[in-house]
Amino acid sequence: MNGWLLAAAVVLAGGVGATLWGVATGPLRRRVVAQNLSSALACPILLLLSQGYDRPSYVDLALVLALLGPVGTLVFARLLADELAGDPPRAWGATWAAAGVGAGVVLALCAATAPGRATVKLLLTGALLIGGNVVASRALAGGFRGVRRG
Amino acid sequence: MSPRLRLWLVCAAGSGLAALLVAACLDLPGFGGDRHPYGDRAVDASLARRTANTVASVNFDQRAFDTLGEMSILFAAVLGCVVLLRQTRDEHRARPEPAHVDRPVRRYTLLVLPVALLTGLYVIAHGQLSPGGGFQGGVVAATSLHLLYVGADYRALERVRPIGVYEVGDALSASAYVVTGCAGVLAGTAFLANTLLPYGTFNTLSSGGTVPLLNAAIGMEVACAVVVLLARFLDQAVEIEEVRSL
Amino acid sequence: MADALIAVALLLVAVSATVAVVTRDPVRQALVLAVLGIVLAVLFTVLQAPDVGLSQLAVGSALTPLLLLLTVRKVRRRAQDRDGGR
Amino acid sequence: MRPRTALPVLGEYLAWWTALALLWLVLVSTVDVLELVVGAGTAALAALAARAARRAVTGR
Repeated sequence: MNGWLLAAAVVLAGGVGATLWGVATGPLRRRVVAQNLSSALACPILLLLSQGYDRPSYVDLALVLALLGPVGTLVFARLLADELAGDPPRAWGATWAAAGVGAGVVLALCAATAPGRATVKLLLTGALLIGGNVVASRALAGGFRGVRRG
Repeated sequence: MSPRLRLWLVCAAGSGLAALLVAACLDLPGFGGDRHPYGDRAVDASLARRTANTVASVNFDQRAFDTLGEMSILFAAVLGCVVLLRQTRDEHRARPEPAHVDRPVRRYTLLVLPVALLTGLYVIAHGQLSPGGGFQGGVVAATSLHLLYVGADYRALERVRPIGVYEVGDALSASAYVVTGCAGVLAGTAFLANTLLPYGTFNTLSSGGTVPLLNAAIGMEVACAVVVLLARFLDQAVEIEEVRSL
Repeated sequence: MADALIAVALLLVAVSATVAVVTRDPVRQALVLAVLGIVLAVLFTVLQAPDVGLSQLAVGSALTPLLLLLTVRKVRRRAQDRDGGR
Repeated sequence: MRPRTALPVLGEYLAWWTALALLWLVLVSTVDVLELVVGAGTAALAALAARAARRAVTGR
């Protein structure tokens, strides 16, 4: 029994399952928020899996997701700016909750690994993840108001 | 063909496929078993050539010829897109309107672009050591450039993306792969045989013989191909308009 | 434990893939596809295939949505121009 | 380019290069000479992209 894998399974079933429900139903403004949250939750899952399987090189996946996940949300925010302009999605509670999960996982992993360059890599991934998702949330809530057909 | 007949045909073909799949599943080895005849041989071969990532060894050493085929598919697909999405005679270009993006989003873009580019190049360079390789890293690097469109302005992207350079880079890196393969023939072995370079020390950047070179060629090819592909899509979506000839 | 993780990931992939097929609007489909890509990447990692997972992440998280939404924009603009011209 | 504009440009480039080279050191698992050389080259390329992107966006 591996606690890291258990935590990953819980976040996967509860968190990503809920975002899957959110992206499958409801108005567009809810779906884009759910898409953002799914990448914000999958990144800590990948970190937990890397620790659970004891494979430090799997951290690269989490790093790439922390970089590209927010970019994907920015793509939606930018190209759907017209549709979202009337009633911009604001989901700061869910965003900060997902950021809290990410921060908690990163700090737990930092505590579990020996201090060194691997710790810095973990902290960097966490910073990119949280910063990216907060910026993406902000972009969804009206960061592209000045964009017209461009 | 009438809809009724079509439905019958689909049902017959579907049930035949289902029967074959069920028959195949009944004969499969157990899930997660410990007998992997192909896997054991692939790992042995990759360790003999001191390549830490067995997948990279399969892709760029044991099955390097298959990767050449995959690269040609991507190359041909991008070529087809370039031909299909060109500007035709009854279309004209409209200047895209400038976009004003919120300052935090713009700052995030300018900060993350170099980091993502460096990560993409890191994934390419460490393809033989850690998960990843030319394809993955190339896509990450190409995506990082398009952050400029997403997080800033289409014209900003156009300023840093001279499309001709990427088209030439695409062709050059595709031929670099073939040339590396031909070098094996010239050295007296076989096409794409990994016998040219010393295998190096296990788990270092120079290990694996020609695997890192082929990885770099594929990485550059994929990055250039994705940039060219997205340039055509952006052209069509942002700039090219039909002339209203009514 | 590992089997439970595989089962959860497989279930999520099956559900999100079905939803992606059932959704008719291309924009909403692109959103479901983005989530499907992320779940697939987790499934590949759980099955110890991080190389494939990394490919899925690189392609599915930003590139596919961008291509799909650019195509949708082009088609819609074309329809608008037609209506405006008439 | 006049010397008065060349200095800030060089400073910006060097700042980016240093930050990205340090980032490379964080990413890699083992450090040897070849790794450092490749990292320096890659950081130089990414720093070039960073500077080009900032110029393209702000227009200066």
